Amino acid sequence: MELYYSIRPLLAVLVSLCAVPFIVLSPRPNIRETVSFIAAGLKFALVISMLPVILNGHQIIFTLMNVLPGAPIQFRVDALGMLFGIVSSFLWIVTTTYSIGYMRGLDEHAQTRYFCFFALALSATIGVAFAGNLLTLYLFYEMLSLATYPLVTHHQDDEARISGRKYLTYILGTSIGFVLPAMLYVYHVTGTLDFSALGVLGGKAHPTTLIVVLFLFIFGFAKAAIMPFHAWLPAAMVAPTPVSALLHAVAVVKVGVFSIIRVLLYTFGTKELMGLHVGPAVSYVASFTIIIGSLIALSQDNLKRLLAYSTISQLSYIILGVALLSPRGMTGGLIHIPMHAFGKITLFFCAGAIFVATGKKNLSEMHGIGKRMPITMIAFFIASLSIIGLPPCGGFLSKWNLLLGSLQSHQAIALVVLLVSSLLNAAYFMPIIYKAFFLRDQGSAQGIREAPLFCVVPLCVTSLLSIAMFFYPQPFYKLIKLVIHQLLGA
Amino acid sequence: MNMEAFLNHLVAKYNFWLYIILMMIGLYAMIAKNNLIKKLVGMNIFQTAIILFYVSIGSKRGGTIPILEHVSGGAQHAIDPANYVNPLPHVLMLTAIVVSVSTFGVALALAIKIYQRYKTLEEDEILTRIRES
Amino acid sequence: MILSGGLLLYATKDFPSWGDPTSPASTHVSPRYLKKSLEETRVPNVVTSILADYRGYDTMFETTVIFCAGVACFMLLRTFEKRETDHYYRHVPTGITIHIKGQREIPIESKEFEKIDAIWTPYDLIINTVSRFLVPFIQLFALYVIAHGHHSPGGGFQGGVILGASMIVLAIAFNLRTAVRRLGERIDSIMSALGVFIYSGIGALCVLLGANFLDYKALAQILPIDRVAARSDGILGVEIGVGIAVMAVMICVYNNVASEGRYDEGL
Amino acid sequence: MIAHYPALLVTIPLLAAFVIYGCSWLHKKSCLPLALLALAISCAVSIGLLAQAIAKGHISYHLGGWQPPWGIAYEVDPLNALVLVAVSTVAFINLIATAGEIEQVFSDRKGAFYTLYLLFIVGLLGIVVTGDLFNLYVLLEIASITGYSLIAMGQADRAPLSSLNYVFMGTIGACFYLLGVGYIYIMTGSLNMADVRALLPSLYHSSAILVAFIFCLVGVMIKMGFFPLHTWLPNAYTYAPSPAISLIAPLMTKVMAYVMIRLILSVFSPAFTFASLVVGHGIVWLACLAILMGAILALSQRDIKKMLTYIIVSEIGYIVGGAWLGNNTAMTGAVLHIINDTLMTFCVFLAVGGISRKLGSVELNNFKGLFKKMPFTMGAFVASGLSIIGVPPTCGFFSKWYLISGAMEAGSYSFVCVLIISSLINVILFFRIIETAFFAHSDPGNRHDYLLSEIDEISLNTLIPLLMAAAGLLVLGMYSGTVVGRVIQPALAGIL
Repeated sequence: MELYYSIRPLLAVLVSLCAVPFIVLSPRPNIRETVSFIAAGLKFALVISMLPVILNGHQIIFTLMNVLPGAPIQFRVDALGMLFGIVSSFLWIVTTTYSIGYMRGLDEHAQTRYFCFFALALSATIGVAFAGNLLTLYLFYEMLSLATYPLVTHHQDDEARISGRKYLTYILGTSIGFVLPAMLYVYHVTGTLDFSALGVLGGKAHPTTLIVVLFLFIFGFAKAAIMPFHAWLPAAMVAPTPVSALLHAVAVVKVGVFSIIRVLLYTFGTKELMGLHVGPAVSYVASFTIIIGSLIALSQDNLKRLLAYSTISQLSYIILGVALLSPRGMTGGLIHIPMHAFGKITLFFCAGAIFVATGKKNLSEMHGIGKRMPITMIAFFIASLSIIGLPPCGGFLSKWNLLLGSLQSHQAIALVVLLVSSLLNAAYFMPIIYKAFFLRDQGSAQGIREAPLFCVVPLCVTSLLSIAMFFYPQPFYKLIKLVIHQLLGA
Repeated sequence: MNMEAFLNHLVAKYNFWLYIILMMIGLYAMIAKNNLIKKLVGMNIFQTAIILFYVSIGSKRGGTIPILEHVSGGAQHAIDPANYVNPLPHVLMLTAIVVSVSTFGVALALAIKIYQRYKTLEEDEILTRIRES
Repeated sequence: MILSGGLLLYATKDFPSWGDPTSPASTHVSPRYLKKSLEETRVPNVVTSILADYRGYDTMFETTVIFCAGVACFMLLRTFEKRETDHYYRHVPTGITIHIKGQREIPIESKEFEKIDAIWTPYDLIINTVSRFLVPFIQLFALYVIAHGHHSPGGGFQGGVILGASMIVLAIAFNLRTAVRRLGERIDSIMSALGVFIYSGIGALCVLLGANFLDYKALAQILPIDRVAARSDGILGVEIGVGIAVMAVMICVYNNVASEGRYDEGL
Repeated sequence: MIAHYPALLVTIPLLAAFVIYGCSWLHKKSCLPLALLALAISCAVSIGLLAQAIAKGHISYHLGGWQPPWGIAYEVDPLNALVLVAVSTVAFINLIATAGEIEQVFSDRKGAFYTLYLLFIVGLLGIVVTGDLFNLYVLLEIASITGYSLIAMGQADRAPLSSLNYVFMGTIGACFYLLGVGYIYIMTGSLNMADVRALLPSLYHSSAILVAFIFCLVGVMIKMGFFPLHTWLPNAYTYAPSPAISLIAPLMTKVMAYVMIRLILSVFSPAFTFASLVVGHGIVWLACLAILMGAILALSQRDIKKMLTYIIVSEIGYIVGGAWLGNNTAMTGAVLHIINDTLMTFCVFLAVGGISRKLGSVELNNFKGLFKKMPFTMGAFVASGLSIIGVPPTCGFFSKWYLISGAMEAGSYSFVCVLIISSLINVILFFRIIETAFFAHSDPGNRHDYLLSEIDEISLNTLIPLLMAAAGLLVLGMYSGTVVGRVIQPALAGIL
């Protein structure tokens, strides 16, 4: 496993940063969209160009600046980072097209600012994906939370102000309040913040303090929306749909989960975790979030808030999978990242398309919408299958591995939780499908047609992809095998 | 016995007691007094007390002023430092006096500016006028 | 406040007793000044030699402090807008003051009438003549004090203050307008800047001539004297600079403070 | 000429000040260029001095050609060379930024303003470089007198009174310091710092040295605005004119903090200050109190400038706390924080000055819609806000990092949690402003929202220095590794 020194990870991060000035200066909206489109394409190409090197087991390192002794600003691309990088950069292309349609459709104001902060958020996400040590990860994590604030509060009305305030207090408050001291403690004890496969904290501190630091990290990365610190996610639904689609289905929340995984596996290290037998405790927290998230989702009337709560519960699947510390469980957890990303983003796209076409937000008004917007609703149906975890869609694979993993690590409770939550998922998705297709709409205007082309095309692409991933998950599997091989040696 | 030791200790350093008392008066005036000009005077007493302290450091019993008689022909006989007063504190105090004068000047200018604006120098009246405006 | 007082008393416990020659203060550094100053600077008054040479840097900043005070008073108080008030005239021989309301000037240009600023400017023949007679002598004495800083107690500061005082005597005896007519505000400010400039200029000159800042022995290269004499002349030059600066600043501060920056009626 | 850098550094602005005052009477227009030239030269000299200090480690320059204990000597080591560079660059940039405003507001007394400006810088540069205790007092007085008069030129109704209070507190502080120096002189007989340090070890037992140390410290802390003695700072800094404030706020308190550290390190050796003094822990507790109270009081302010002054009080708490923790990392954190804090405060005050010039008063609620009207100024304001909070790419984060890890090393966990709490309060403070500025009344009419007619930014020659300062925050953050590694560590290695 040699180390390659190349500047590509830095370029991948910077490409969207350089796009920002062009977006601002572009005189006409079309040029602005094409610039961000090119930036998305370029970024995806850069990420893919690094894939072959990673696939045959090597890592790419690039040190930008040694800022603190033992903690330089360093990029290290390994299998886990690559997995997350591919997912988010691909979805950025899809979301850019979608947001062109959405913004044009609703004639939103301050679109230039929207696209700039969108590009900024993406460069931060890729930065977190390729972060080489905890300091760089924290740096881009903060950058992401600040870049997404103007996006969340895009409508600049009072409702946006309140949710923006809640968003900031949760995200910035926990990141400064919990992660900073925990990170400093790690630095104080070990003298370095690097991620290493065997874990840095090899028995250097008293077990109880280690557990405290662990939970500081878990609750510190509030972007993963674990139960006590999840309230910002539903509140952030006030943002325009492409924002909530990309950020809250893919980028922001995944960053939270990704950083927790990074810390759990690469700072604490699997042997350390087993030693502390803290695995069960983390899985209890995760399963608690899963159950409560799904239950609340049941009672939601607003479509986007329903999807938000379902995201909260789905995310904890990933953490549960990793916390099981068994090879199968980890594969299930890690594969769930792409699966859930594609599934959830399609659902959000559908919600956006419905809003653009009919202006409806609440489920109670969506009777018989399937007849008027067939394509959107079919995509919605496929994506919900994938989230529930039924065979034709990708979601099944992750559920399958998760179940096997919980058996492997003899966690009966995890097994029960997974089954119950799948039932709950079905319980809150199926009524929507039923209302859309089989009920007659109560006399609202007949002439509603499909959403604009720019919205529907990405819709179909992502839903078809989630089906394709069921049949051809090899690239992701290979990456995950590499990760597991490194960590558990199994 | 230590009473007597304390006494001659007290007597030997009486000049230090003096300057401390002066300083306390100055400090009290600066903090407690209401009228701005009285505060300024207190400040000046405070500074002169320190000048007294410095000058008393350099004094020697029986020493004359540190001006060496200009012996013609320049045959310098050894100048015994004992019978001359230590000049260094005096130099320092020249500077300290100049500093206290200039601070006093600037403070007076400020006081006039305040008077021009509020027509009074009593601090509590000024504060009430500020609150009204 | 009592706390700091108590602290001070506590500290005096182990001071050397007053005036004993063996106290560290007078055994460590100052004997060298006493011994060496004569043959190094040929200035009998050791205080002046330390003031201008050994610790000349301190004194330069001291003069800058005075200069700052002058500039500060000028900046804080000086107001240039003219207040349109009525006019006052005094008939010189009889001493009667005439108060003319409104803006009209007095048409006749005669020697007897003298323009004054305020109704209450005092007028007393005896004081005027005595002060007019006395001022030159004060100034002469002041110059003596500056020049003889080497031999007798005195020097730049004291001489400068006396010079300043002589001008202020004029302002008090007559009124500010006559004092300002003798030494205008513009010249006075420039002189204050000039005085301090002379001081630091000499220091900078030593740097140009290669020695450290304010090291007067470098002046020997341009003046036809040996190094030690150069030091004493350096000190003299510096004293003159200080004198000018202090005089100018005293006058400027007085003018500004007395007339609250309007430079019109005197005390 | 290189050998004379220490002297040139101070004398060039000094000479320029006198020339400017002279020519302000003869030829008014030439004042500004002269001032700019003088500051540019002193800036270049200080950078040259820093390079020399890093190369040679320690430079000593004898004024007047006399050996130190008798004459006055300048001691330049990498530490104070760094502070020098910070002071002179901030002064230079500040003059460029606020030249327009000075010309307009003080048109008739412009020459005097520039002279006081330059003399203030001379005082500060001298304080940082001098190796003589009494010379430090004289320079301190120059800096404070010019400070008093610069502050007093602000709003007519409140500035003189607050400046007078500043005079009283400042004089008490300076006289306490003078008293401390007197006590040292009476016991050791010499005024030169290095000489005193050599003589002191034999006298540690005596109570006079203890009292001297306490008085020097109390005096410096009054001038620094450390918490219990900070009452003069908020009023003085709020009502001062904005060109003066963006000069005084970042520099005065930070240079005094450096003087405190210098007293601890090079006059009273660390062994004396930390070992024999139990007061160290007390001061760390006081620092925690300072940080907390500064942050809480800042919360309760409506006027942005007053809020920023309270933030300065809490920043000073950081530095004092860091310095008094006693170990190497905390001291590096304290010194790094002095540099970072100077830049941060400068950028914030410059931005607020620009805004207050454009909007008149700086109340919180008339910040509405400022992001649309003044995007670049608000951008710089946000950048400096983030740096004060301590967000990674900016320099504030790294100095806080050193401070907290130093606190952990010293085991004083109260300081750690106080630092965390105060950064959280800073978050609330700054986002309260950003939120009001962001949520303008959104007028849906415009398509392309950056219509040029809508932006009325501050004038260009104020904007560019502001953006340079904001960029400087990021660059200093990135390069803080090299700054610490090359400059602070070697200087501190020998001592702590």
